[in-house]
Amino acid sequence: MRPVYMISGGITKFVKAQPHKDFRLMVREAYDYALADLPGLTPETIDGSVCSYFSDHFTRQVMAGAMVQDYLGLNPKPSRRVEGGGATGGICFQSAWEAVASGRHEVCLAMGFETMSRVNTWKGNEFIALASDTNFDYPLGGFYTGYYAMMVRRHMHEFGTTVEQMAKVAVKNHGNALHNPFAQSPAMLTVDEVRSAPMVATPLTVLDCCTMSDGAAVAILASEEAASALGGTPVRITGIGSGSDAMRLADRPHSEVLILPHENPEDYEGLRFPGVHSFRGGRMAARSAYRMAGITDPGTDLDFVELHDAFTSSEIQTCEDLGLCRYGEGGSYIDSGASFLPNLNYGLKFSGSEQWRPVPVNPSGGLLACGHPIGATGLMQAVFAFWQLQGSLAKHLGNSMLQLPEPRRGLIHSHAGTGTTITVTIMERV
Amino acid sequence: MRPVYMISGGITKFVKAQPHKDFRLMVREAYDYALADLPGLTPETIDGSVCSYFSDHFTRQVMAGAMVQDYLGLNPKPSRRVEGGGATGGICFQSAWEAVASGRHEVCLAMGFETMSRVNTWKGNEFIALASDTNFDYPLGGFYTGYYAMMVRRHMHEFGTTVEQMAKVAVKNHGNALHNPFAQSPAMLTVDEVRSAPMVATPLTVLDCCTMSDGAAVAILASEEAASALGGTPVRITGIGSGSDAMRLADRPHSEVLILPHENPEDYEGLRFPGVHSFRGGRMAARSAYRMAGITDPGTDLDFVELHDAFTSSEIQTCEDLGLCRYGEGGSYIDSGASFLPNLNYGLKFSGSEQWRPVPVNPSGGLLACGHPIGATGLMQAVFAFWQLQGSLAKHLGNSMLQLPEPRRGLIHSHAGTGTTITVTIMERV
Amino acid sequence: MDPRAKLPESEEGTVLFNTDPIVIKDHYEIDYRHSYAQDSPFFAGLARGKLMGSHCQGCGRRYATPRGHCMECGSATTWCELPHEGRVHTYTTCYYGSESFLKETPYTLILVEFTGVDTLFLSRLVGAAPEEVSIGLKVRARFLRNCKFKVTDVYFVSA
Amino acid sequence: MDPRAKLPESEEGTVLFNTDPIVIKDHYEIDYRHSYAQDSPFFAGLARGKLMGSHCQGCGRRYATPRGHCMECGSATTWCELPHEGRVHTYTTCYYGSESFLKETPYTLILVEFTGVDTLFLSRLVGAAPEEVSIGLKVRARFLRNCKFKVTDVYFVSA
Ligand SMILES: [Zn+2]
Ligand SMILES: [Zn+2]
Repeated sequence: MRPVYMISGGITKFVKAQPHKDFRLMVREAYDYALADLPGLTPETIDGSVCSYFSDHFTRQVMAGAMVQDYLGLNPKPSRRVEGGGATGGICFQSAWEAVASGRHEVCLAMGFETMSRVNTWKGNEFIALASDTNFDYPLGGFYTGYYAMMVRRHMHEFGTTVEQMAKVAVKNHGNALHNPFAQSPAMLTVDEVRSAPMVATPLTVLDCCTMSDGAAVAILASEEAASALGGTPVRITGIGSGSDAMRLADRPHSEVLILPHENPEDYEGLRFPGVHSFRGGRMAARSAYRMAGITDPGTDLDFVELHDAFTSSEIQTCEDLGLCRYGEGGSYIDSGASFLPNLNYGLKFSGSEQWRPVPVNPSGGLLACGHPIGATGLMQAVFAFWQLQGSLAKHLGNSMLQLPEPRRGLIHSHAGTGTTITVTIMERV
Repeated sequence: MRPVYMISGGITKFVKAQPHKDFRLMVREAYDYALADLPGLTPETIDGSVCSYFSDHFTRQVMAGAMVQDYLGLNPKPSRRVEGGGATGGICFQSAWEAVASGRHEVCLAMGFETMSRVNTWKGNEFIALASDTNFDYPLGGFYTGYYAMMVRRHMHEFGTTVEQMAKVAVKNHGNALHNPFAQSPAMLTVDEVRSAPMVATPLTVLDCCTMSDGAAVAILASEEAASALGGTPVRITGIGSGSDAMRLADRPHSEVLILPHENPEDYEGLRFPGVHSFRGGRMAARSAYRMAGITDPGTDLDFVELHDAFTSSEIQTCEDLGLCRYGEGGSYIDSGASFLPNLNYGLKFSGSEQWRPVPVNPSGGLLACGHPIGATGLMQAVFAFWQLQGSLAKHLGNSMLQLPEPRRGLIHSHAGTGTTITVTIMERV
Repeated sequence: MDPRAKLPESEEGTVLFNTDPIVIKDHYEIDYRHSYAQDSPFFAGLARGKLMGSHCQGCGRRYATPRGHCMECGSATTWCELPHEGRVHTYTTCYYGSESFLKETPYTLILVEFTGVDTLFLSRLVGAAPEEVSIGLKVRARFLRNCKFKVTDVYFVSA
Repeated sequence: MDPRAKLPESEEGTVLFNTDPIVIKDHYEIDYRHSYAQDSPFFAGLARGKLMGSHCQGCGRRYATPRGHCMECGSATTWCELPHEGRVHTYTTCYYGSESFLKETPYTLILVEFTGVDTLFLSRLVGAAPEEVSIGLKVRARFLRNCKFKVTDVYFVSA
């Protein structure tokens, strides 16, 4: 396979509502950021683009991607839109990878956005719920938080996961975001505050859930030849994987666990998979990406993870899917502190277990604290991973609190509605 | 670049309304057709899919692609949706090409559908018009036929194109479809009938326009290794290209013509391009695809073309964009009969000009006569081109009237709203 | 041609929420003629007080929600009647929901397991306080008499 | 828990268009708080009887419809006022349209050229029969007095 690199990236600050800018201008700002960050990069060097946004409903505009393309002055170059629910940004990044890896483009722009403030929050939830089966699921209440709540309730039943463990994910991610000026809702929280926040769908409180946002992000990918010609500090994309599952939770199989290289089928005797407790598509995506990147033990081989924490519960479930810990251990994993940044004080006591190597999860603050402008989110993760691997976080964030010392390899993970589509991408310092 | 082949395809009959089947079942039927046509091909051999449909509005379902994926039993394999307006099917085919060419998949399923009958025709037109600028264009009448009508009016002004020449396109394509049992509206028409049909937007009558449809199509692409392992009669994809233009007609430049290898800039002195008379994105797409396929003179190097004739006028404009004739010659080109099937009688007299080599355009009947279930259309073209190049049309259509003798190389062309996104793909007999 | 032509003035104005930037109230609506297509017998079943599932003719799997083809082996399915009694596989009580459903909050969602059926059934549980619900709770289907041809024509109560 | 709990019956039913398959009438609607964002001054201009275009500060191109950044050189643009007189670049009369606009048919659309402006302006032509319109026809802008903050607040008549 032809090697592919990320060579630049840009994001806007994610905010609750940005009425002064339409989606075209928001992408323009992220794009200008990326161009400014790599002086050799000009619009002429870009061969084409892939555009990512979730829904025609939020944009009130079909083919919004064509309008971004013309606003950036990229006509008559190739462009297309990709969509995969909440995983749209991850799909976009991987499509741009394919465009370069296939030899079609030397330099490809991945660009994404969402403007979710153009309707009220509950209408926005309705739009999102239209991405569940409109005959059999949506009419029951039309509410994704409810679906995730049922999933984690079963996770609690199978594995003993607690709401306090979930709350710690919120404490961690909002705490990390205190040092990320692009984040929408940085905060120093306590487990009590998370649990005493308004209940949305038992057991998930409003602080267990990410918020809707306006925002944009871009990532620029290039072939090895183009990357060396354009200079800067490229980061190599060494693994991509993607997986899917039935649209409806109710239809998913209760079968055998897909095994990662460092696991044994005996670890999971009696466990029915994925049921409604786990994300089979996430496991599948991880397995493919690890194979391509040559990762045999993710807990050892990865230095950080930016994963799709639309809910605190999904971070716990996803750490298991990715093999950072075994299925059923996600609660103890967060208790151990292994996924926290070692240099920050979260006001929490960790269990002291040293079963797992420390691998910071969502050092950026994740979706919980950065916000979740759907089409931009997966690309925002790519930009943070890129800066993290470049060692350039201090330059972009104005502080180095989230910068890991010498990170070698990171993982980004993008996820759609209850796991219907999930992408995993591995990025490595060159 | 790693060679990529199309190894099988399937379509449903395109019809005005198919209320007995939802989009999942329609795709299933096309998929079963493709599986049955290549015995070595089983679901296990498929590595992933790309799904193509135009609009969440028509489906009344967001993430409909995830529901097709699970209905086909393809979980937990990778899947994603691509969208590019009317060019969605062409984008899907090229995305599947990228998935294979990049080395990510050995066998990739491209699947597309649209169910347009779930709203009335004028609401359907409104959904389509939401793919024009909703601030500056849609409020004027929300009507794509009007936009195309303005384009051809300018084409007539610049080049002397006549409404009778446009009508001949309808006569040709509906006549070809008489021999295509998958087509929605085969008919023996006359120029007078086309002109005396109800006026939609001057100068376009209802017979100058394609209709809305329910339908599905799939194309299966594979690497060389997989193609030879699976047997059958693969067809090689030798060129892909894509282009874009400003969303709004009003915003397009009036500049210089993009030149194809067999043309000279002097051919077009004084012509401002694309203005609103031509599709710059189509010219860009053709130029890239020709370069990849090594085509230097499309009129000589191509044996047939399946192009996006959503309107009779766009076929004339597109023959120019593709370089089958020069800009301004599209009307004389149809008059010459070069784009008609030589073995059929259309009840027309041709001009007798032998300026152009005969290259049948839309032997399938095109969108005008096959129908236009948006997400399926570009894949339907691929299936017809595949069968044409295999020499298997008699088997699939039950007659050999549309089968060319020994076609060596064909072109398929997919197109979105007034040319915002256009794809061109070259397919060759092995 | 009339160079003095004027469009009539109308007093249907536009609601503005802001002037800098200009934010307008913009309404859109759609009427679908939505077909349940191959799943229609399920909805017809609700009107007769029956829960209709799918039975795979290839591998024998039973689906608690209709599915014309089996997800596992790809075979066509036939219709089968489901039991009216099952157990709660998981649950939640929603205090918020989509705009259309806000007026119905709080409501409790359950995934129902049926003996001998391989997948679950999503429905609402009625008549139980949030803290009374638990995994394993036995539940029984009830049907609306005035059928609306929606999946909500059936709901569950504790058995 | 109440095993005899019953949802109240309601007489709001569902319109069926067919029973085999079951085809229901299904309504959906949305209220947007739509922002014109950086293009707001154009709509404010309409209320003052002005046509506001964009002028590129990099390459000097003028756009007849606002655009915050130049499509050719990428520079930011400033606002400029457009002339009220122009010529028809192309036209059509629509006898059908989207559902929302069917009641307005037939209507004539024109793309207007302005001297010294590099792009066109889409609008409606009023007061001309379909056969009276031609390319090159001189036209003049008119504005609604009761502004609706829509692009249709301006229209054209023959000059
Ligand atoms: Zn089966
Ligand atoms: Zn400029």
